[in-house]
Amino acid sequence: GCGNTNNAGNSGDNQPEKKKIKIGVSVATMQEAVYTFMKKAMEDNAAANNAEIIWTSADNKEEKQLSDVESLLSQGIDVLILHAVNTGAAASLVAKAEAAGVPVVAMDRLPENAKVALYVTADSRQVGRIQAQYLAEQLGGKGNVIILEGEAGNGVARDITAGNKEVLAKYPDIKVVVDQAHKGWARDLAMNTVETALTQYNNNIQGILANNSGMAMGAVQALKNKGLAGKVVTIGSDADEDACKAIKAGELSADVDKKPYELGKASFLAAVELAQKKTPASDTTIKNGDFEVPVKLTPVELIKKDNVDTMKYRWPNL
Amino acid sequence: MKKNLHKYTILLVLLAMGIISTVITDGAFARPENIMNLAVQVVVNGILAVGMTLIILTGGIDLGVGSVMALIGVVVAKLQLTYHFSTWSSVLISLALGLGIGLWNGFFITKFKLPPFIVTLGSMTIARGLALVISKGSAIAPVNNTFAMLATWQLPSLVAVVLTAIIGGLILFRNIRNKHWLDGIATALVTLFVIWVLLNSRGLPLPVIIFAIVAALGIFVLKRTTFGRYLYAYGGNVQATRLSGINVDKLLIWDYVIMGGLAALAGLVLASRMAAGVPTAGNMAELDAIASVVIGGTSLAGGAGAVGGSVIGAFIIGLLNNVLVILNVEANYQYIIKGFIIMGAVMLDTLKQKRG
Amino acid sequence: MKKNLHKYTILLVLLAMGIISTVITDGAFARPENIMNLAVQVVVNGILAVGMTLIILTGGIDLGVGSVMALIGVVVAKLQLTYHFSTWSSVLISLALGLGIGLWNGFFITKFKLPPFIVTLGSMTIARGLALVISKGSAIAPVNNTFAMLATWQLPSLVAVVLTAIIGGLILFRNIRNKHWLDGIATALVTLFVIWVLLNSRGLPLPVIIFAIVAALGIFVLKRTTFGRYLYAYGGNVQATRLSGINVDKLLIWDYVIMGGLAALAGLVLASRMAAGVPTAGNMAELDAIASVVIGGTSLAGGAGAVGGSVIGAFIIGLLNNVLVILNVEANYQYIIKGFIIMGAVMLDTLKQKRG
Amino acid sequence: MKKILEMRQIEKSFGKVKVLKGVNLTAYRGEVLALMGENGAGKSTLMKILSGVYPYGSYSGELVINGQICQFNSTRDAVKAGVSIIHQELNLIPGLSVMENIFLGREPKTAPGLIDWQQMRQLTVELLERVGITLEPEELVGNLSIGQQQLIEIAKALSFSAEIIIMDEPTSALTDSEVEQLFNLIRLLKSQDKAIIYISHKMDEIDVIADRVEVLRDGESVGGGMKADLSRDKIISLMVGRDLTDLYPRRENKPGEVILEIESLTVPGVLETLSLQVRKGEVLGIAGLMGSGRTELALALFGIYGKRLTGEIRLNGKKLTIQNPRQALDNGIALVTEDRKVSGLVLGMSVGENLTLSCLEQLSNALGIINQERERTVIKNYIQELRIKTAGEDLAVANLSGGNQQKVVLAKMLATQPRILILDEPTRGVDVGAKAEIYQIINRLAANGVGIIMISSELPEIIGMSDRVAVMADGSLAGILEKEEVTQEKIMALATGGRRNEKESA
Ligand SMILES: Nc1ncnc2c1ncn2[C@@H]1O[C@H](COP(=O)(O)OP(=O)(O)OP(=O)(O)O)[C@@H](O)[C@H]1O
Ligand SMILES: Nc1ncnc2c1ncn2[C@@H]1O[C@H](COP(=O)(O)OP(=O)(O)OP(=O)(O)O)[C@@H](O)[C@H]1O
Ligand SMILES: O[C@@H]1[C@@H](O)[C@H](O)OC[C@H]1O
Ligand SMILES: [Mg+2]
Ligand SMILES: [Mg+2]
Repeated sequence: GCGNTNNAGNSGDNQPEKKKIKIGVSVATMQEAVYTFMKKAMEDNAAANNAEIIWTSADNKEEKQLSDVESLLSQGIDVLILHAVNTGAAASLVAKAEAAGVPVVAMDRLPENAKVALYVTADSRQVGRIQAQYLAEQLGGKGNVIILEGEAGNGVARDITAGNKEVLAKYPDIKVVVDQAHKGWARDLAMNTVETALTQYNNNIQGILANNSGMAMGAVQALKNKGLAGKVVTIGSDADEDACKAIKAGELSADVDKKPYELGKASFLAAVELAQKKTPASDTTIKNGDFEVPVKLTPVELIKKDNVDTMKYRWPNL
Repeated sequence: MKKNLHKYTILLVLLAMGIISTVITDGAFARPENIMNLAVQVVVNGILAVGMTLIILTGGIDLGVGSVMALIGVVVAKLQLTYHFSTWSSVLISLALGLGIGLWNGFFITKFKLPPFIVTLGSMTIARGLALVISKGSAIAPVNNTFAMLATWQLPSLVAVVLTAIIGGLILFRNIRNKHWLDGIATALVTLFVIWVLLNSRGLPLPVIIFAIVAALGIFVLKRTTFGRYLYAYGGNVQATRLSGINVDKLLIWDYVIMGGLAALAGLVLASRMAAGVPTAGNMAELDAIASVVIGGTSLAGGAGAVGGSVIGAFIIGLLNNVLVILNVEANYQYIIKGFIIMGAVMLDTLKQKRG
Repeated sequence: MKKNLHKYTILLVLLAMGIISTVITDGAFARPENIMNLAVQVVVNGILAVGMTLIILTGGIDLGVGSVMALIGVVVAKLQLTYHFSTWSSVLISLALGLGIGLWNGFFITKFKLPPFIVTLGSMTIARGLALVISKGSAIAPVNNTFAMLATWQLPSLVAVVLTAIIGGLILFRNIRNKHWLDGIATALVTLFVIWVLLNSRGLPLPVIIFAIVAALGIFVLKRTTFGRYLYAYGGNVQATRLSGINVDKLLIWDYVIMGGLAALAGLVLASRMAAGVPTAGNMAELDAIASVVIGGTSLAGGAGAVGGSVIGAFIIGLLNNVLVILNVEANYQYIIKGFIIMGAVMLDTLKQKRG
Repeated sequence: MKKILEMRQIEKSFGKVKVLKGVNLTAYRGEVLALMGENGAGKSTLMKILSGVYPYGSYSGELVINGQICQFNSTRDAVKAGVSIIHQELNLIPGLSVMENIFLGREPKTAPGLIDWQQMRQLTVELLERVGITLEPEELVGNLSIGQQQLIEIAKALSFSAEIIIMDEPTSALTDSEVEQLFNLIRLLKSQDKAIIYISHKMDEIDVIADRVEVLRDGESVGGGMKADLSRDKIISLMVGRDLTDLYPRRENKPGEVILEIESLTVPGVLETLSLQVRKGEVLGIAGLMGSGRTELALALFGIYGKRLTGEIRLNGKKLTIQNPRQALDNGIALVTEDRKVSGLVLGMSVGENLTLSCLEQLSNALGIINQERERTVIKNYIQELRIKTAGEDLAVANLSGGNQQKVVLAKMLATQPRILILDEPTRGVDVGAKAEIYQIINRLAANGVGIIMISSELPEIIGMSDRVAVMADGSLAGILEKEEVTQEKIMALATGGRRNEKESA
């Protein structure tokens, strides 16, 4: 459902003098589970804060996001929550909002060199570091590793991979033998990559780092076919439902939960505060080109077999 | 006559969609500000659709336009940021690059007799790769200030109104002189509508002006020049065209060069609008452009069609995106609705034509 | 004769690519295990390419195959996981759904005279939307065990060798009887190669068997049945086909129904391979399928082409992806290389044909 | 004789234009009925109604076969009722083989959907034999010459073993011997009590084969009768509505100095060291058997063979380089191609657009912008001058009758104001009236000093129109005959050159 903005009978109705806050959201895509949780977080909190949410999704196309943001601004939103398709290209979106007097909350992805009011993030680079750290520990600092990257040129893919490599650089005996990007983060392409690599290296592969859960599951499937599932350390990110199930089954080693619900909720609450002309709380600041941007960090968590049951909050069927 | 008729059925479909959109959005759709938004949002796809019409008319196709846009954006931004080129020189170089890619396409299509599908699939892939390599996969920003301003510069509202009135008046005058009454009425209505939007806006954004010029040139070239006439002829019967003494290789090469130039222009508009060169931009843009052309009534087999229809086709697609955002329809449902409406629009159009 | 010639030039191109790949990968490419990998990886696109050949032969197109694959995957997984359907019933229902989508396409193309491009663009968008809505955007997993095993089940190596020898022998016998020497040599070589690969593998995976059957049926249907011949006739001259008393609407509808069924089959193979229903799967798969067909020498204008070429085209694309991974070429450069090689392959093919 | 067919008060319109206005037609068993009329009179339309192409309900009137009222919904129904047709336009599929084309839609089968190739091949061999052509049943139709394709159409029509066989200009691309073969077949069919409806613009053929004649003019029956009772002139005057005195009008002018010299023209594998001269104001006829390379000569002079062409072409003493049609046209050499639909016209474009396609550059400025006024003037002039019958210059050329389409192709080339005009089969499928007009145009051009090369398979036309006749055989020149010495026999002797057998096996 998309229209739970008119909850009759709630507190909003009793105070007709108070105008509803209009919050525009522009996300890159809705084609991954994580985004539905961000959306849900906002919807769950909308009524209580007398806010209306206009949600748009850019289909991973920069140009569509541009149109989305323009359309949102022309509808007179009070705050914009922006999840950029492309962090390098999103400064102009922030500028547009600024020109319209609309503050911007950057959700998960920080538009480069842009003056956003707040950056709420689960920090993709950190995700990459956590993945690699866990891998290095499991491998005892030694082995052949495959990195499965998402779409070439995608910011999240870039950051996670950078985080991976930053940590792996400290382990000279870990060798990245295959490092491939995958169009559309496609699970089957990732599976092909792993199959080919396993063949080429005679199964002499010890670890697989995947930029998201889907590709990690593609890897698991390829491993399964060779009877290697559970024997090669495999780690994803997003903690999708099937990934969590695979962790439980011992096929996937770990996955990073970016806690999308928390991320969505924190972004939303900050936006409400901005609409009320308050300054939302932040944990730190970061230098973003010419600007100093306040940052609110939401937790990320490594999910392994021992703590996978905590994911029941998100996946009740686990 | 038939050509004309089609122009109007598809225009009526657009009009109907506009009216319905206005009703279901409680008027939000028809607000001048939103109409202007829509116009700006249509520009990139619209420019591509104009070029794509010239290609599809010959029975060809250009799958590379989306990637070329990305490459051009990356190059223009790189030139400015890394090599400190001025806005103008970087823009000119980028346009030249676009023309060069078109030349490459045209060369292989004519001299090696390769199918346009393959050649442009090749340039699609290569251009995307180059864009990614040059940019190392990240967006290149910031671009020059002047360059970024191009997309936001506006012709003052009053000047635009006067210009619109003059141009509309001239066309109307011609229509009346030639006793094209239907055209006359359409011209009058469109002119009045545009003036109304302009009067309620701050001005006319440069991208829209560029698009209007490109569309007008496209219409003019197809209707009034030898080049345009030859494109129809080629699409209708290659052999007869060759035997009529037309250098068909040169014709096709020019055709793809123009498409390359327009893809570059669209890429520049996009880069200026985003104030960045984005290597992943324009993904699947070719599909939207081709769809606009086909919705507009140009046949993929070549030989029949017109730029006017493609422009309307581009507006139909743009309107759909715009309205679905206003209605706040959930993304996944948007796909379903879009699919039905695109089919529906063309169906209405076809049914009307049958009756007419 | 000409058709035959083409079959061989493109086969030679594939062979040349294989040899080069073997050399630059220090033999890694040609290892039987990798060849088997390649075969499995080609299956999905290969099945689509067979169906797409039947569509393109009529001058049509089906843009929806990628999305239909995703939808089918999601549906089969959902049926199993949420509604606890057995593997077989869920597979049958999914296949029926695929056929139904084909029927829908065929219906609008024939009865409303809509361009296939538009109708299948519509189903492409709608199917994607449905896949996303049904799955709420997430992968649906795990699927039934039996279902997941389908993709990994293998025919024991020896049985496969014997079967290959028998089938190869029979074809060879026919070739010799009909004095098709070239065909005979090709058959012998391919059979021996396949046997060598099989002897060095654990077995022949079910997806490859399915693909082989689909390809063989495709070749058979086009060459030997009235349906196949009518497809050529339709693509060559619609008018004449209709005047020959052939029910062309029925023909086209069946054609799209078959494509729908094959897209569903490909979707099932994919879902089984991934052991999940993934709503974003098959993105742009239509482009690969069409490219395979065109590389294989089938004309987008319809009327000429063959399934054999498309299968080889699918292998060319698959080989490229496989080798680039072995070489671990950076993604950005992969685009560039792929673009050049696809163009180059078709160019070689065209040049050879000219000489031949 | 027994009446087999009666068409009563047939009316048919396309849009607002009524093309059949109450036509009546009767046919009897065992006769050849010639259906005559100018281009656009409605002959083909009437036959399409009879053969189910235009289904019941799309026309008005009654169709009675063997005393039974028929309402065909499709061509299939017509075939079932015993009607088969050889269409004026070839309806073959280039990508399929001869046998597949013949049996398209009714293949012999071994099981549902499975073609019985053995039987199909056998039946095809028999049929081809009946029609008198030797061809591999597996040969792709796309590789055949137009004449061969026409024979395939004939074979196909015969294979239905129909009672009423319609032949709509079946001989437009056949050689004399093939025509003779066809006539023998027709006589055989007649003796089997079938009814044949024969449409042709060739009066000679009518004289030979027709028993009875019916004439259509502007969609109305205007008369007819037994052939024996009708003179040729009478038929023509019924067709055109006036008397046509002289089909090949005399030309007053005498050829002047040589303007075009061709020396040792060679295209490997196509043309062999061919030398010719054309004079100012001369009509040089080119005769030869089908496949003798006449069309190739025309194409060579028009630059189609590019660099493969060697030898010298001189115009007014100046050596020319002609490697593409543009260069040919720029040098004043124009070609009216043999097949107007395939290589002459862009069918989807209007009459006007087709007409100016070759001279558009002259009608536009340096930027390529067309001067609409001038274009319209040119179009109007040529429509008037050549008396092209069209509802308007904006009408799609596909809607014109054959003769008028031919005039459009001619006009297109005349608009380039050529000094040398090559005509390849300029009157194929053109009615007598229009033929006479085309001849007059040719004469007018000659009188204005244009050198004309006219390729034709109709010897009367060659003899009637030419100042000299060049005869080709096997891609080279077999000889040249001066006007005084030209006879059919001499042409044939040169054309076959004792190599008849070789030719026919080729
Ligand atoms: N599909 C059509 N649409 C519009 N007009 C048509 C169509 N088919 C035929 N006509 C017109 O109908 C008239 C009769 O055409 P028809 O083909 O029957 O003439 P015809 O007597 O066979 O001439 P020809 O000797 O040139 O073959 C012509 O004026 C022609 O232009
Ligand atoms: N494009 C082509 N491909 C293959 N063969 C061709 C082609 N064009 C012509 N031919 C063949 O070349 C031979 C010469 O044909 P052409 O039509 O030039 O002869 P012609 O003397 O002009 O006779 P006519 O015009 O009466 O048919 C024929 O056997 C024809 O089938
Ligand atoms: O979580 C990932 C998201 O960040 C990226 O944008 O798209 C793929 C997802 O898996
Ligand atoms: Mg006719
Ligand atoms: Mg000829």
